Amino acid sequence: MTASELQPVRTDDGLASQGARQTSRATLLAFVVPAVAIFVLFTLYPVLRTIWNSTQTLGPMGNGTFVGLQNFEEILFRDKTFWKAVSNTAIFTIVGTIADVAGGLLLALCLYAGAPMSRTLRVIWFTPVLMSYVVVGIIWTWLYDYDWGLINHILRWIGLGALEQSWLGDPNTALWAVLVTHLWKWLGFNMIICLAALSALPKEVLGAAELDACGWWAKLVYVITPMLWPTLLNLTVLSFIGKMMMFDLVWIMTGGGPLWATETVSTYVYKRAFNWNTFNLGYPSAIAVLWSGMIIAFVLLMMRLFRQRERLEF
Amino acid sequence: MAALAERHPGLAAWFGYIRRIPWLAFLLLYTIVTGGPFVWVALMSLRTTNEILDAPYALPSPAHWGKFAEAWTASKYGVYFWNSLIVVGCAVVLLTLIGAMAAHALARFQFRGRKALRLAILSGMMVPPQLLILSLFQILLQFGLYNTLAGLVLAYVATQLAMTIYILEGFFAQLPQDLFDAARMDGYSDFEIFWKITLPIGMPAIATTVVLNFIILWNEFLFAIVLLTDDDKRTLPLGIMHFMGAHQLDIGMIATGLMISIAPIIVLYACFSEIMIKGMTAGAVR
Amino acid sequence: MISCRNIVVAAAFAALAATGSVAKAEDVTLTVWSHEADEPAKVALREQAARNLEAKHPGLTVKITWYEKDGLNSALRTALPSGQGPDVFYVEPDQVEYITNGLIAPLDDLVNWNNIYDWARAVWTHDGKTWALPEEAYTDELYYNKDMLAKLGAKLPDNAQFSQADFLELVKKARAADITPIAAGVGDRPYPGAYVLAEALLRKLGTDDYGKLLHGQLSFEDPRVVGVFKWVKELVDAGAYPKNFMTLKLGESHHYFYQKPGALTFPMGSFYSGRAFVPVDQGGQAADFPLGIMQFPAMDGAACNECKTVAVGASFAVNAASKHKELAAEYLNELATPEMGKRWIETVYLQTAVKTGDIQFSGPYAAYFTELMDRQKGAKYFTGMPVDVLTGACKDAFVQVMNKAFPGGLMSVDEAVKAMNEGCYKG
Amino acid sequence: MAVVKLEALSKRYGGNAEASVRSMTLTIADGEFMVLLGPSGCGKSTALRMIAGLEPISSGTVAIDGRVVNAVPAKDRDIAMVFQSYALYPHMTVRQNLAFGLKRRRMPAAEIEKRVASAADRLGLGPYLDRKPHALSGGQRQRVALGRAIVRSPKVFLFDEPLSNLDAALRVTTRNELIKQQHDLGTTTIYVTHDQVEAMTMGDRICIMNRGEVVQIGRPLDVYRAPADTFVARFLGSPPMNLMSGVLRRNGADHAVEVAGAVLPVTGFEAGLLAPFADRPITVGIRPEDIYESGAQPGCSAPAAVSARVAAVEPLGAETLLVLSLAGQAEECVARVGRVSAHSHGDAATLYLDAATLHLFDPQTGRALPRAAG
Repeated sequence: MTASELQPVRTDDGLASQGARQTSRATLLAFVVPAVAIFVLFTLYPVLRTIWNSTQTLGPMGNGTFVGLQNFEEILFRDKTFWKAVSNTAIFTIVGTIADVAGGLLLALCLYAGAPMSRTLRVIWFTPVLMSYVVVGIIWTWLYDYDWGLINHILRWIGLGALEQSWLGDPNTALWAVLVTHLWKWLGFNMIICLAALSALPKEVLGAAELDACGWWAKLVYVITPMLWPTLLNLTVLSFIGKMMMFDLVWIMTGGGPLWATETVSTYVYKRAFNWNTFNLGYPSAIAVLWSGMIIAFVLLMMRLFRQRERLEF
Repeated sequence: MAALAERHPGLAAWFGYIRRIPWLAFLLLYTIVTGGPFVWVALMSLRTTNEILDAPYALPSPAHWGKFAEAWTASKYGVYFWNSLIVVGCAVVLLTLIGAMAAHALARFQFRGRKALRLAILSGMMVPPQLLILSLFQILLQFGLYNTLAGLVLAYVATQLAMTIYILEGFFAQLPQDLFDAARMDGYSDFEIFWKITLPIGMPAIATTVVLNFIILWNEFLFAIVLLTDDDKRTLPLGIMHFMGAHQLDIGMIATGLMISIAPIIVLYACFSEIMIKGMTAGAVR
Repeated sequence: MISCRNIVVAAAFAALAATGSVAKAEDVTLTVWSHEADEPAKVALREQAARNLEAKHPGLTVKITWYEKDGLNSALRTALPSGQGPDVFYVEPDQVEYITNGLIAPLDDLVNWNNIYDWARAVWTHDGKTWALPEEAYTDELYYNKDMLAKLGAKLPDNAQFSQADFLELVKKARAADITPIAAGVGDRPYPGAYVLAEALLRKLGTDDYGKLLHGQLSFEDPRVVGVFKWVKELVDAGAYPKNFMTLKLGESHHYFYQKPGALTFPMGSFYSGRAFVPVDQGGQAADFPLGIMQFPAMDGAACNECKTVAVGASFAVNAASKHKELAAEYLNELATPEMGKRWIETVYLQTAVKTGDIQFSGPYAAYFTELMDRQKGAKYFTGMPVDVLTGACKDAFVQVMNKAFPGGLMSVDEAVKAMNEGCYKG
Repeated sequence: MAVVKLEALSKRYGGNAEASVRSMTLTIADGEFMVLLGPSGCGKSTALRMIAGLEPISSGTVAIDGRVVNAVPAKDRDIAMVFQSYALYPHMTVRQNLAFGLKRRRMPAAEIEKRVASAADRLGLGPYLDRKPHALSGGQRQRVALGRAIVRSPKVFLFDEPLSNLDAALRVTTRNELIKQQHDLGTTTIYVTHDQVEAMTMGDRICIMNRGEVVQIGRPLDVYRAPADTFVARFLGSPPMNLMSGVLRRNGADHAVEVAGAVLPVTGFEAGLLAPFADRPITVGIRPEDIYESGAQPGCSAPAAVSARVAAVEPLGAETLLVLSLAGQAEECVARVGRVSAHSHGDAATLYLDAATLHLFDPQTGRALPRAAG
């Protein structure tokens, strides 16, 4: 029989399974190394190299001259196109994000309210999400076409021919036209997420609101929206990130034109890197670094703000 | 009217319907707005450019089915299609394997630096593509992988790896440790456990990442346009864009190309709409 | 580490397999990248030159890869620095970046220059060296639809040149008859919007002052320049350009002019033929299309109403990193033989920088070429389109202002002149 | 057939100052059913997992059949384990689950088939062989888990609380089933549980653990009758043993304890052991069944009356529990009396402790003062 000096022994059930989670170094490496190699070689190294490049003026053979922060100075204080691109991207992001989330919520509510054939509608409404920007961009370029595009056709048909536009050719409408296309592609996504969140809501709450003789608007504002708040915030952040990085659709539909009316930071980076008659990757790298920094800062800020808000409300 | 409706329940239902008409109209309208363009493209894919320019919104009569054969061979959509399939297929397989292995290790093993490693790999999700692509271009040049399908595969694996690991690890971590202990008692090594336990049980999550990665990469444009130059190596989105840029805008042939590009997705979607919706929204629902 | 290395190595091998079909010692492959994939006549010519060269060198394969312009340029921009570029590639005179970055080889001692017109060689001469072989030459012309002109009740003067007032009147009449007066679009090119304006400036100023204007030695606030801008502004305000001017691409503007909806005039380089003279189902003009060529309008108080722009288009350069420079140069020589020049004119219906003997025309477009040659009679040439001549900020200003915003109706004369001076004027 | 021998077995987790299992020494005889009993977190599961090879051993040795297996991986120890959650592979049918461990051992297919069939037969799993685990009830899953261990014919069975996920009724039948199977197979078995009823009914011997240490090892009734310390005394038995504080008085050659106003003669202890506690506090233990409502009841050999207040009466049908407040005692006492009790809530009552069944514990260390042999 063992001696028992009754000393307290801290035991922790959470740790009980730790031992089984150990494995030999070789096994561990075998599991992790491919992912780490990919990460280091094709994510970490490129990012660091882009940051390094941003302080360089690069020649066509990759031979660089160190210029310090000169590129950044040029971007921030002298590059008008950059600021135009920033303002376009900002408009696109802010308006787009609000419309995206609100629209997705409204569509979800439409289905949630018991639409006939709601499963079929849900599947159809989601289809654009699965399509590439190339497909979506080309189709909408055609829909916006001045001569034979559907939108002008409809305007003429209903007698509003005076409103016909070269939608993508007019600097006043081009950005909005691209934005509408982007919304069209992504609304289904937001709808599905909102719908999932709605279905997860306890039925009693909505029932209680019914008993309180709540109008649908009041119900939306005071009951549904607050309860979906975490989901909506999540979508906001996602939508925000996506739009800050907007490239494909703009490039396909307008190439940033007319007159920089739809130039986004991303298309500008691409143009400076691969479309200008220079081989200097340093300058576009600096833009990319600057912009990525802003995106990450914004996202962290938003997550922080929202998290506080969330804590207050729940 | 309300009083009347109260007395006649049948009428109440009627009024209910009438009140719902604007709403039903909206449902119909939005359905046309989302589905209509695809129908339109499908119709155009069977018509020639001149027919389309004469009457953009007419039915195909006669239907030029031969356009698909022509697009496949003469317009090289067949080449683009196979390129897309090879690149996306390889990338998805690699992503699934490498991602699942890493996710398994992160979820199952306790080791020093695990948290740091996890944070590092997952931070890959935050990296904007612009930050990556400029020097990825240079790096692939150095490795002799620029303008090769292999290079594009690697770029795709790099961009999607973080999210793949994120989704898989979340799922794997929920699997009870006892299962793995039992397999060890049954005499299986760590690799066999990964292959025979983690992968089969993790199938739902793996299917999700496969769908998500397939759709995202099938549609990918930015990396392809930067990393490929040869006509013979173009993926489908690039191939179609190439036609958009040509002098003479062959709308009919582009429409056929669009159909070739979206057909696999539409067919899969028709069969597996639930899985695909789940896959596409995997990262967002928490 | 093992599996990591394996993946990288395997990927690298796959890459090698994909790219490097390593040539055997006796088999040489000369790679050529060319624009104008969809102009069959040019394709045939360049392929012919390739076959001719192959016939002279057994074991040699000349592989031409055909591109569309944007694709070619982005491919070159990435391939050249990586050493994966072709031996020979298509360039245009505005692409001086290849010279300044040392990516193309000087050709003075490699190419037989006896077959090339001196003025055309001069276009490619920088710092005393010649950098590319010019193949295509063209003049800026104002194409028009004869039937529509007749329908508007207007008659082309004998010298084929309207006065500036008559042309304005014509534009207004056409617009009133619901005919687009000038089919042009800037959806994918940096020059078509500026044809009318640039040609008018050239006529008003004459070659010397026009050159000074482009080189920043003459202010855009010069009253003559402002006068021309004002006239063009009147055209714009009269609805001279299509509503979808901003998005209309080059190919679409061709279609717009001779197929649907049709337009009265179409300002274009004489490379017009490359896209127009193909079968209708490939986007060409109908066989019976009433095509005519007129001179750009005469300006009041002009220095040189017989002036017009001649320019070099398609040219070929040799990659500075090529391992087969001699062979590459030989291919250029094959392109520039007098026989090739003759075939060029006979099949492309376009001028060339290659010296050719007398040519007897026949075939469906003989009348067209005769009319084109008529329009050259007595002409005084300025060499180079503005996009070829301009560089840097001035080029950007030209593309955005003179090519797009001003003809697009988005800028007043004052704004346009000011913006151009900001970009270009050095005095 | 195997003897499992643990020698000074210890487990210490990195970062934790205290060991989870400390210097555990235990020998399990061939064919023996050994129960490791203790509250959650006492280290019994950790010990089991070390025997299984799922947990690295910090120090000490595990030997099976005389061979030290510290460095032998789990799969080569020839041990089978049944988990609390059963850990059935959800993507395999019952048949595949049973065969999974055999396949790894490159057993001929016919032999696998035979063994699976025999195990299924033994456990009545025949009709479910082609079902997947999610289509089985809890009891069936439990049996599959058991079957998975049986087919392997291992040297040792390890059970990690295998019944805790079953409902109460099923637990009793499964318990009997398990005992029967183990008896038939005669395989050395180590069984971890925190349920003292399981321990009492199933084990050939019980090893009681507390805070990482072995407190007592012995046959169930021996441990019940002679708990080694207050921990064991409280842990084994339901309701647990009543512990009261008293004072030991010396009365010539004899001793007595004063507790709750009563003086109880102390018999059956060696005088030498009691001597150091004379006139000092001592912990007195008495099991609920050794408290009687009447001194004249059969079984009560040395009744000693105490006054108490009845705090609660809990009639359970077969017996009645009385919760008593005794004078000077911080904790309430529980008495197990007959089917019907004369007392009701709030009564002042006199009850009788059987002084012959008293347990005495050192109040400082909690260790029991052993009764004299015989």
